[in-house]
Amino acid sequence: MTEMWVNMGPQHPMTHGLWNLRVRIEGEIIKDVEPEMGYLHRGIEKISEDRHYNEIITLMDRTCYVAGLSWEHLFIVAAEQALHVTPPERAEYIRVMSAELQRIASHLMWYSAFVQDLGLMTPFLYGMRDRDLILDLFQSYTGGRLTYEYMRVGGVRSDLPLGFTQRCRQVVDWLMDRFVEYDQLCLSSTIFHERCDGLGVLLEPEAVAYGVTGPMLRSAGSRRDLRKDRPYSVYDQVQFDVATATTADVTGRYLVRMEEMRQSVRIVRQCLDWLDDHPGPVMADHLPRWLGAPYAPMGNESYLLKRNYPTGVGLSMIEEPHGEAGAYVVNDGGEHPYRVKFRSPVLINIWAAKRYLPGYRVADIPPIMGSVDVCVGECDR
Amino acid sequence: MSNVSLYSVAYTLSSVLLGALAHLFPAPIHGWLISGTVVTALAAVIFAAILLLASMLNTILLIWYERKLLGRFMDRRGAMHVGYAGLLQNFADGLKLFRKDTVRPGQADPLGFWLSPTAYMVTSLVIFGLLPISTGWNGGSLPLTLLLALVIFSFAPLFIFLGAWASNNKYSLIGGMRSAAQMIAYEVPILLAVVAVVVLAGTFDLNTIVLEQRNYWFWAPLFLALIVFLTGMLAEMERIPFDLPEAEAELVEGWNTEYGGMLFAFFMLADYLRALVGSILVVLLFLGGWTLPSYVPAALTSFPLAGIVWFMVKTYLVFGLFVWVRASLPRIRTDQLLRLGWMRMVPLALLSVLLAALVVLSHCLPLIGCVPSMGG
Amino acid sequence: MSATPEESPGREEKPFLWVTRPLATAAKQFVKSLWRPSTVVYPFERLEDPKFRGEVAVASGKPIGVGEIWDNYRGVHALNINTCISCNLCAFSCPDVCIEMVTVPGGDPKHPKKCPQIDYGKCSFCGFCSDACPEGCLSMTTRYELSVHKREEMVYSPARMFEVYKSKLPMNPIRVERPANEDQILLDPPICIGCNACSRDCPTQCITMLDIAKPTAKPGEKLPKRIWKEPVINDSDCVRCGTCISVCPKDCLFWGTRQ
Amino acid sequence: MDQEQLSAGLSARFPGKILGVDTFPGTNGRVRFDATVASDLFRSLRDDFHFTHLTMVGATDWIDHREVFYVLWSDADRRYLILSTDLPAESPVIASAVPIWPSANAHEREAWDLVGVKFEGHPDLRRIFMPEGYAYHPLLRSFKIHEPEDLEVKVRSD
Repeated sequence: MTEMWVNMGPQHPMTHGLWNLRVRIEGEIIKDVEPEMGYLHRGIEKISEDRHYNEIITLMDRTCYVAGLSWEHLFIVAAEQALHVTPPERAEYIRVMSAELQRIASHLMWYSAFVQDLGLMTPFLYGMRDRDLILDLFQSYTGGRLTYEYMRVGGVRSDLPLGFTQRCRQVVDWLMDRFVEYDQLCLSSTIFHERCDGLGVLLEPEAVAYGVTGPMLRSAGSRRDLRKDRPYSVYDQVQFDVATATTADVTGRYLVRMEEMRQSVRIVRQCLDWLDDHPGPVMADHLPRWLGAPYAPMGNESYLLKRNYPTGVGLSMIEEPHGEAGAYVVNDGGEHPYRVKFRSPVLINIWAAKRYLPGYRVADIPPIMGSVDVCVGECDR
Repeated sequence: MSNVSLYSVAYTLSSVLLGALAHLFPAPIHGWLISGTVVTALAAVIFAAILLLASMLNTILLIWYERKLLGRFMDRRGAMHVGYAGLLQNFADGLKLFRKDTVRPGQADPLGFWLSPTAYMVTSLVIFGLLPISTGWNGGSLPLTLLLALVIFSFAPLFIFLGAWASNNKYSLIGGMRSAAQMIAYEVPILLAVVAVVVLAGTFDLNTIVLEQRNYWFWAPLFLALIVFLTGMLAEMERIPFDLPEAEAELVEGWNTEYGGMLFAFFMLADYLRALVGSILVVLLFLGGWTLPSYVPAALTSFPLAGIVWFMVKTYLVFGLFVWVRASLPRIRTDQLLRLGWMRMVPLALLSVLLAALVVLSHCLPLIGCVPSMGG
Repeated sequence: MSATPEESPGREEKPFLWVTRPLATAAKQFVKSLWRPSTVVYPFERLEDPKFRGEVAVASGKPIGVGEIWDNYRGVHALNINTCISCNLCAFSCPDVCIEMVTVPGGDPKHPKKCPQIDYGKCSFCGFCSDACPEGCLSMTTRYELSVHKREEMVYSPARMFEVYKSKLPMNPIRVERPANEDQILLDPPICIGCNACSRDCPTQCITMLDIAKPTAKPGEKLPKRIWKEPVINDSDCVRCGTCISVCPKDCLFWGTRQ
Repeated sequence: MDQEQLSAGLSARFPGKILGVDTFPGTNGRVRFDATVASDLFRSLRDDFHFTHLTMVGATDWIDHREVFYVLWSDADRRYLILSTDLPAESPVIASAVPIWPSANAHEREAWDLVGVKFEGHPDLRRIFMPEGYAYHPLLRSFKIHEPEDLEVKVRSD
């Protein structure tokens, strides 16, 4: 049979966003793929050059719309390094707790979409239903359900409300029970194994060479987790294990993500215990003028000269739900960052599709690409 | 009530209508109108109209039933706003589809493109004329009803492939080829499972098959055949976990990607018609049709139209089984599907034929014991 | 084709199509949701209504927060026109430039009263404006239904936001505290000409012009041409809006910390 | 391997081409190097210093020159390393890192697309986010947003 190119995207149920996977197939066998990105490019790096540091946080929520707090965290860590600001410890614990809750929410979103790609819609509803509880938690202290705008350079916007830790504990307890249910729907089903075992294999050396990170890399047996290897915030204060698998296939990624959710619950519980015992401020002192709560006009340029703010470069790499995200912030002493550059884990993970997709069947594309956990918002930025 | 049949109802209606009409006309036309030929012809038309109406209403009700049931499996509600508990939602959807433009892609072949939805729909509808719903409530008793129904049932891949090819779309083409491969592969185990039933019943007439189940329903001796038949029917109906031809994750909407508006509605309706036919066949072949076991109190079986009521209850329960499967299983891949069909289902079906033959020869059942009237 | 690991964790040797566990799980959920599924039927039942959240919580055993999680919700703004001091801080802090200060009745002709007008077509509901509001007159409420027929209707005038305020919806109580050692407005005395612009436009009236001694001109030196007054800023009343800095014709006011 | 060792090792291998090693919190330092030795330096860093991961490639427009930075990760040290080099603004060209780290592919396409840095030896240096034939490199400081005519897609004549 002759070969043909099939465009899977930009409007296609498999893509979960706006991107195009061009596939060369022979019969049902994939011969070559060519990802095309850029349909959702909003120029966030360019817009950031025109904004105050704290105003960029509103962009971060929109960069990755399923893991907003993780991306806020990413930018905040880099910006604080560039601006030489140290947040109070309580704020760091709140950030870590938020990032881990966000990781669970993001993985639940992934679980929903991934299993729906396999043709099973029930887990989609279960996952979204349970993710809603985490969004409720977020809403109770950030005020938003999707765009949180919660973290600030030097701390967080507000302290946790009364009774939050109690409710959060209830929610994570409830979620732990649900994780069992998810596994019953997927791992206990032979069809799931028939569909996922041995698909999209990307072994560790190749994964490293192609820059693949996150659950995809850990499913190949690597123990690389920036939370352990290069602890940022207060990750060195909490105990957790790195989830790994050895199969390097779709099932392995499923197992890694499921285990990560359980480990996240563990971290959240430790953070809650700490937060219960250590009340305190959540915002740092000694902030530059434009990082305080109200953003008043600076008046004239001479102000900056009079204050002589230090310049700096900040680099933060954090373990985002999709992989290793990075931010590189150049502060030239002005109100706005001179340059902001983000590393999107999803872009690189998709890019490696050239390596892990050929040889499988057309019907295998949804599970394989689903296991990558594509979020086009952060990929195109 | 047993002497009331669908045809007698249609005939009565026809003669009453024509009798009333005839009074308006002078003698020659009057006499011609009340003549036997005309009344019979109109009765046939009314008969067909009733069948069409009943099958369509049932199909739409089936869609509603699936939506509600699936909703509960997924911890949600399903359709609930249009009409009582959303009963009219599907009519609203149908109205919306009816108002939509049907667009044919420029490069698509017109004849195949327009023909295939219609043919798919019509072939699915024709089967209803053959299926007995209750005593007397059928289109006529042919000696080979079951075989004819199955033959018409297996026309579908032809028209699906025709439509897929004609729409000149890569997704449609892949979907159409998958559909053809899948349906042809699962014809074999289905027919073998039916052979087991026929061996036990000794006839191809659906009426007789149901009557043969008066002592025991065939699912007990033919449990293997039932499993094979259910699996095969899932594949024939293209429902999850065997809905590869329209696997929406990779093939958008499979072979009906290019169809919109009423043509899509035809495909959709025909799919559910086939689902209804499949459920009815399961009830007829394995679950005793409209009969109930003898230990059931007579009050439950003697009210008017009891046969039809029990028949529909059974049909909907069987369809609920399909919905349950849909709510809990993911879709499998083409090669796995074919492997399952050829390497698991065919041997199982052959085994069940053997079992049926053994039951007939020994006149005995594993649990129920020996029954003298067994084996047709 | 890549290597295919044969062994996969979690996989036990089971006959092909062994699917009883997922079927059982789905059936369990079916029984559970027969009485009341988790859905909150939106236009008729509302998330913020404690009654329905309670129903869902009881029926499905879910730990759903009732009511209080809506306290911090960032929805449509409520504006108390009476306490607004026209400080412009909300407009300055808006990242999307969707706030425009428009004149409302109530001010004097020389010093018109201006209140924010928000274009919800651009607003991202980040809450920076209500965080910045020093008087607490601009707050975000729990109203989230914004759909209208025309784009012009997306623009909420101060009067319309005042109606939202009067409807007594729950309002976001978060007030971001100012940093302890916040920058103050400082004066560069030699440049000041005593023009009174800062004092006139200060929304909180915290700037008073105090007379300063007119120095005696040394022989041969010409005194600068100016009014011999200097602004003195009452820090405890100052809301740090920067209006004085923007209106100062000589750029003699600036942000800084008093040593 | 700490920063001193790395610095000494690199200086010994590339005399005069390592312009300096700054400290950078949380990393093994920031190595400024001469762009002429880029390819050899990358190879040496991967093979001799075990920087197996290329995490990020980016470029900054400093108006008078353009800076290209690389972030590397070493699994052995569990540390990052930042490489940085300055390219002249009129001809920003540097050797591609794709032959050494395949993961550089998308990063370098992005840097070319947004900042206009050319990577020699890149197998497929096309635009990645902006449409093909777009006339600008949007992350240059000379590119101003809020100008509608700039937001339209302009196709070059060539």
